Amino acid sequence: MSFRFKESSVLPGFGLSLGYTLLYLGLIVLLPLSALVVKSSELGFGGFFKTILDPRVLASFKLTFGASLVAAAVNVVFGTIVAWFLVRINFPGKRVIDAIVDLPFALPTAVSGIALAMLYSPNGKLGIFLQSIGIKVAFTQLGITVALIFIGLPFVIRTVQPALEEMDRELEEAASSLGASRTQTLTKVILPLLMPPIITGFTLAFARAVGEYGSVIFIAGNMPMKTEIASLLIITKLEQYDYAGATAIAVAMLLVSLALILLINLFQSWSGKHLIR
Amino acid sequence: ANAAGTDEILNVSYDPTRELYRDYNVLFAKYWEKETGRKVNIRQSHGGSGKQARAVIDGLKADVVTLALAYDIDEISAKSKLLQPNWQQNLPQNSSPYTSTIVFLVRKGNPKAIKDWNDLIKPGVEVITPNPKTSGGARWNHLAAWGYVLNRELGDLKKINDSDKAEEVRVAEKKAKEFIAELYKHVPVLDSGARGATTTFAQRGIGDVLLAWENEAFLSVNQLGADKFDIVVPPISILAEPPVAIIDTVVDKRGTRKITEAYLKHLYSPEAQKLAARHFYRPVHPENADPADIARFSKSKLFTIDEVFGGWQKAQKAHFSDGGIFDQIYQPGYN
Amino acid sequence: MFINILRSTDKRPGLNPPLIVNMAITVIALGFLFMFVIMPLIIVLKEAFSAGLSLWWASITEKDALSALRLTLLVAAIAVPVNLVFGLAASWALAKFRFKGKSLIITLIDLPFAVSPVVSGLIYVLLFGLHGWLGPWLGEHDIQIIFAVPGIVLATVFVTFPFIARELIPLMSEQGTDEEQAALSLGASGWQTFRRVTLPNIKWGLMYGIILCNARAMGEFGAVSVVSGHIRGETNTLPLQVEVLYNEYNFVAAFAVASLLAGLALVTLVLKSIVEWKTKHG
Amino acid sequence: MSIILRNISKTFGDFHALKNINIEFQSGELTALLGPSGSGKTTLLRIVAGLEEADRNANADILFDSQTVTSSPVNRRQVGFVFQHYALFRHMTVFENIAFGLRVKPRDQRPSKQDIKDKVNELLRLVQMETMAGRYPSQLSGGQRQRIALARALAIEPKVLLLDEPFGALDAQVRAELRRWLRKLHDTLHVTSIFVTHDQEEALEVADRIVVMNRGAIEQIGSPNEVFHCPATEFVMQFLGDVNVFHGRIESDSAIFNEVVPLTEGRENTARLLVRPHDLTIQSTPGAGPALPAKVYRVLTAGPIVKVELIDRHNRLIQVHLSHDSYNHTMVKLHEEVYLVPRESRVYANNDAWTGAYVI
Amino acid sequence: MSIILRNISKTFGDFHALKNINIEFQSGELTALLGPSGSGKTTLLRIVAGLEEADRNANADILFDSQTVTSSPVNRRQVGFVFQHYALFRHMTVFENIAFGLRVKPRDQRPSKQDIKDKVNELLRLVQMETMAGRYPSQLSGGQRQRIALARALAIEPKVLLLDEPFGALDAQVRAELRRWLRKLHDTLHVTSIFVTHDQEEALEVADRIVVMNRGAIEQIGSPNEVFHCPATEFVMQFLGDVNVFHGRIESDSAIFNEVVPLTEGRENTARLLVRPHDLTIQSTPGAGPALPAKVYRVLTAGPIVKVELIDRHNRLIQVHLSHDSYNHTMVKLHEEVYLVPRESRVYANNDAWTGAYVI
Ligand SMILES: Nc1ncnc2c1ncn2[C@@H]1O[C@H](COP(=O)(O)OP(=O)(O)OP(=O)(O)O)[C@@H](O)[C@H]1O
Ligand SMILES: Nc1ncnc2c1ncn2[C@@H]1O[C@H](COP(=O)(O)OP(=O)(O)OP(=O)(O)O)[C@@H](O)[C@H]1O
Ligand SMILES: [Mg+2]
Ligand SMILES: [Mg+2]
Repeated sequence: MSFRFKESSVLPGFGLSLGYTLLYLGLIVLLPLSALVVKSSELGFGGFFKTILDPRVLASFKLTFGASLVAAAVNVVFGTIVAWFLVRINFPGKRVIDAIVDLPFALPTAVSGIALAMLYSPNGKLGIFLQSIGIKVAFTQLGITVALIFIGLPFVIRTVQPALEEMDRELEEAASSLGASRTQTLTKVILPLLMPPIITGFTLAFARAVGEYGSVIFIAGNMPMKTEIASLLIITKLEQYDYAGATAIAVAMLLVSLALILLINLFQSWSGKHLIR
Repeated sequence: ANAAGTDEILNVSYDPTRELYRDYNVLFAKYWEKETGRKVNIRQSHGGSGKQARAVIDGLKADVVTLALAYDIDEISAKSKLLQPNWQQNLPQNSSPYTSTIVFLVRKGNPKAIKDWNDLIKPGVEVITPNPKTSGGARWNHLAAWGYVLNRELGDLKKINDSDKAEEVRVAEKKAKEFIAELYKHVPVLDSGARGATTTFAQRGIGDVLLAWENEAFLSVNQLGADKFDIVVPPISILAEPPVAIIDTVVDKRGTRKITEAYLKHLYSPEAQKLAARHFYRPVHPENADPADIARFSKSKLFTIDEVFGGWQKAQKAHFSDGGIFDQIYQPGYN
Repeated sequence: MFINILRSTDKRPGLNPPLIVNMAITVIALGFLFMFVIMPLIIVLKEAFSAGLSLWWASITEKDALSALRLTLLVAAIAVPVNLVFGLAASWALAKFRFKGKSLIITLIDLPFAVSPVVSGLIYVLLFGLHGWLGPWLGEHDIQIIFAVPGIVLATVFVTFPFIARELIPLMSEQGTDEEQAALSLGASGWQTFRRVTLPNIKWGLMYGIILCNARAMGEFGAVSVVSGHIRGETNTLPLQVEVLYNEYNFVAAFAVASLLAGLALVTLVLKSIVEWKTKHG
Repeated sequence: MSIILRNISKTFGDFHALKNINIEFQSGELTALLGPSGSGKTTLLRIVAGLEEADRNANADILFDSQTVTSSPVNRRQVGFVFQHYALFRHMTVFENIAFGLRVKPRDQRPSKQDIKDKVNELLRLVQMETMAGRYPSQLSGGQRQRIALARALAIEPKVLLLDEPFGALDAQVRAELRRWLRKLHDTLHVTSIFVTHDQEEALEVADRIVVMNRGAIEQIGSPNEVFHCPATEFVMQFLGDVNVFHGRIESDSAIFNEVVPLTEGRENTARLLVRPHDLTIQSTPGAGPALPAKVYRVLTAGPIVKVELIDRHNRLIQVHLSHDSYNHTMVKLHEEVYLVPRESRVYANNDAWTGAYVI
Repeated sequence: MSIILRNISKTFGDFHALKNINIEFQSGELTALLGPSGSGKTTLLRIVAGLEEADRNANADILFDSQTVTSSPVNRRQVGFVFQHYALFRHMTVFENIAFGLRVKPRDQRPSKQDIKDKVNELLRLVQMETMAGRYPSQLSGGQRQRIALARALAIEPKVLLLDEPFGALDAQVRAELRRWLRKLHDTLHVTSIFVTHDQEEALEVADRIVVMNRGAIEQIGSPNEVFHCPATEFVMQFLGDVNVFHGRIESDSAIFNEVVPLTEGRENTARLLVRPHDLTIQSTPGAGPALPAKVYRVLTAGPIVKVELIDRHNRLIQVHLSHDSYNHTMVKLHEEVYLVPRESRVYANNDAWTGAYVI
């Protein structure tokens, strides 16, 4: 078969929409980001790697990506449950709860950070309780994860929710009539069909968490090697007027994120190929 | 300057000066109108000192900057040539019309009996100070502690610049580094900014002592409850000099040199000095301030950056730049 | 109505989990939201009103707060439509067609999220700043981009860039192209097909996308902070105003302004109700 | 397994989709649900399967082997269901779709991997789709999807088989084959099957019993012969096969059909004469009994029977079906004037069958 | 509008769904596409509509009224398309679905609101769904959805009407009515219509011409009479209507059918005797010509014709269709031994029609 860039389709507007997408993407995202890369290249190859391979930077990468993955995973599990609750269960006042879900985006990150720190610090409402069962949240890596869960929370819910709303219930009926238990219907039919939005939600929550700064620093404790996130190191460099160093860390983060997200997206498009009718 | 008889200038300042400059701007506007018959509209910008300096470097068109550290203004000069390197000589008192110092904020009644710097590293004492790499205030804290040790070890800070006493100074500095390292071991949380540290200390109830600017300590006690905290002034501390400067290229381009010069100069006037004292800054001419305000500042020995560190540039490089003292004590394996 | 509490919204038998499972789901969902959303909200509101209603009112009607509100609304009013147009175009191209390199484009769309907000601001400084690529030229022509409204808008557009597109892409690809083909065969133009067939089918996703984009546009702090210049009454958005107040030890006012932003969540409620009502009544 | 429905009703909003249905399906019987589009066949089938809940009603009940199942969920009822719109799992291949029911069986009843494979392949062979095991539903034609839906339901060897238009998208060949197979499956496994069809020929040929539905109610239940030869109502007569309908009126004691009666007149004192196309003979002379003069309008000779369309004096279209044999005998010519003699016919007056005299 | 397809092929991956199709549809003609499931009917129709792109090929071309339309998009081709799976707009009511095509017309051609309303209501009446204008597709039964899909395509009064199994889910009554209406529409508006059906009876009855497809290729194009009475290939013969197939072998110059030949043997030297069920007569004595002894196994008298199933000596099932009349004449009894005499039959040997002698 010969190489074809695009499979044929009768729908119009491919050129226009893709062209616009690429143009806008180029102007708003790629051009500015290239400035970042160019700036970091001031360091030279050696300087770049010296900066990003510094033990503290590496520790902060480990923490940032690790906590982001955990937070995104937690959001996948609970976000899906919340979406299910919002779509499938009758509950008085559900609309208000539905509206509150967007709060983590509406609040300025610093306010969220302060509010979370208030809540989870040893003398905070939940902190006291958690402390009593031996869990220390504020100023630990757990605290960072909590903040990252908070800021990524709407993603999974808001991607799964419309998909669940539009889901064809006849498929569930079919599974059930074939003898599948509810659990089997859930795991073998519903979840696979919800996978694309779930993966999207995960990707977005993860990406957002990687970059997050404002809400984390209030609850992180910011101890070097322990609870210092990568974004904080960028700020640190900036405070020293070290733009090149700051952009070097930013570029390294970006490349890792890019690779991870690309991997996820490739997996998704590979596994979802046949879903497009 | 525009035709309608209104001058317009932008004052880029740091965070806790809002109240001070709000009042001062009114004061100056009256003064200016009386002098020249022209109205003035002073636009204010507040933010972290370093961040504000960066904004000016990157093109924020400030007529004057009134920042927390001379280092930040030095950087503006160095990085973007918007003003002369010797800007600090343009105005009296190192271009600092008011000063402050670093004090201890402790819980009411001072339960851990913290009186001096040495008490900070007593077992069981937790100290709250922000990260000096992201917070200007924290750098003052750090340098104050350093100066305290040198003073204790050397007895006389003058020895630092005496080349004969180099060995003695080296030993003292080693002690200082040990002290600083020990001090940071007592820090459970490194907030990114002064305000965050205050919150951690006051609201979260973490730590026994907060290192803070004097004016901010007063502010927090005022805002967060005089019944909860006490201010302890250590016998020796650092003299913090928040400097002010004109951004030459901007004012020349906009034709606001005259008014900005007047704006900064008037900070040294008796009425402005009085105002500074009211807002918890130590005026450089205390004689002009309200004695009741002056009485709030307890006397203690204050050393300057120049005396101990040979200026901000050197201090910054030795302590806070990558691989500096602060980084060293947090290197894995350092103890 | 109350008989239905905790029952499944769809009444078909057999498929729905028993009441006890619904109960568990409800408890988990509410517990999760309680810990991560409701409690922080309560904290914000408690602090905001801790000094009484009148002080709250005074805080949000203060001159600088009002101008910050105005700027915030302006920025959102530009950033959201701009990203909306992009989101629709991108999701059409990426969800309804199959071509090579699609995953890469989607990844690039995701990218702005992974960029630390400070860096998101920084890149515009690197472009338009005094020492940036375009800085000298802009300076000569006296065009101010950063430390002025255009810079704030740009930074906001950047950080809210992926929302609408990413909300729509999975939903649109899920729905296939059958109905679009039907519309085309009935003589509808591409635009008519899109507006009358595709859009109504994705309305919920679109709405969530807009809401999220709007919330973030109004709530964005880090990136905007870098390019704003923090000039009082001019280039401070609401989140910056919150920071300013907070750093001035004006805790109550800070939270009062924050509560205003939190109140934006109510917009969701209103918008959703409107869409629902419209669906029902024509 | 025998199935009994008692007093089953179903309303959607204020639309009555089913009205008090009472019916019994014998164990091992193959029943056809026949009725016009929208008459409630799918709804009824879904209620039997437990996919839809009947209106709550003290007397309503569904019994499987005399056990009430009203509250037992679908996946416990052991019914195989073929959906009218297939409801294939989009994310699974053809193979996985068919294997699904086997793979979700409780571990102790689950066949081995190899057994599942063999079973699925056997079913694929049955529906003539051996080569397509790896395809996804989106890559199949309409009829192929339907066959997979059928195979999927059969895989679990259910006690009760409910099929909603299982052959609707298939051509006569495959259809006949599957029909035969269904019949055989039936006769060997003795499952109870109910299948919906809109094709009365199929119902007449395959089913043991036929349930004719109309507007949510049952019109007649009976063997194919019963419903075809002794339709209980006018509706059943009209629905099962082509019918010529002549509208007439009752006058004194006779039903009169020799003039045109406007259809709008309401049912009072009106009568309908119903004659099946194959029950009319074409003669060149009127003969002794009642005969209808008509003119040949169109003749269709393609197909196993010859279809003759005629027009009577009142411009009414009349259909006559002849075997090729008789057609060759009678030598009908286009536009010729002929006489139609009904061999068998039914007259309905008002709402009942009419047993009195009638005049054509 | 006349439609010409030249050298049209279509592959999905490495599956050849259409193989070099050449065909011409006359203006105003009603053509039926007939073929087994998966033979490429939908694909062909979609290519005509412009919903699918044929494989790129220098010689491939599609002409509408001699104008090539290969590159003109669907919405310019003025075709009405009824989708096999309906593709109704989920978020629109029945009314809005039907009105859609009118509402998206360019402003200067768009009918007034009232006209649209009248038109939609007229179509709703046609498909007998007047009362359901406000419903959403999800609230309709299968057949109702299909009718809406039909009405929607008709609303725009297209020049070309492409119908993919437009009556598949409808009962004989509605079907016959819509069929008649389609015929009439045709004869008055002279649109060019192509409709896919799996029901050969429908094709034979309605179409002007029939295109028989198999495995992506065209087997025969011709009038209903041609394809039924003179099938070009064995496939066409088998596909159009029921057929009894006897497998035999060629020996010297005769085709021999009096023993059972295993089907697996390959096509060499084998022969098939094809007899339509209505072309067999049942006699109690063998008579002069070739006759097949068989035993009556099952008799189905329900329906317009009597279907008799018999078993021959080799245990092969044979179908015979009789009119009720002839059935009553011959008096077939269950399990009786009778003789079957083919009135007409065809023999195929290897891959061609066989004109030589044969022995039953
Ligand atoms: N996307 C696809 N990928 C692979 N094969 C396909 C695809 N679409 C269709 N086919 C195959 O092409 C062949 C022709 O399909 P088409 O839908 O035209 O059949 P059809 O004649 O309409 O059958 P039916 O009567 O069952 O609807 C089928 O064998 C089908 O499996
Ligand atoms: N969700 C619903 N809301 C309102 N009416 C409905 C709903 N579902 C079905 N109906 C109506 O109930 C009636 C019976 O529907 P059902 O699907 O049982 O018909 P059917 O006999 O299967 O018809 P077909 O042969 O066309 O599939 C129809 O008139 C349909 O419009
Ligand atoms: Mg149905
Ligand atoms: Mg098809």
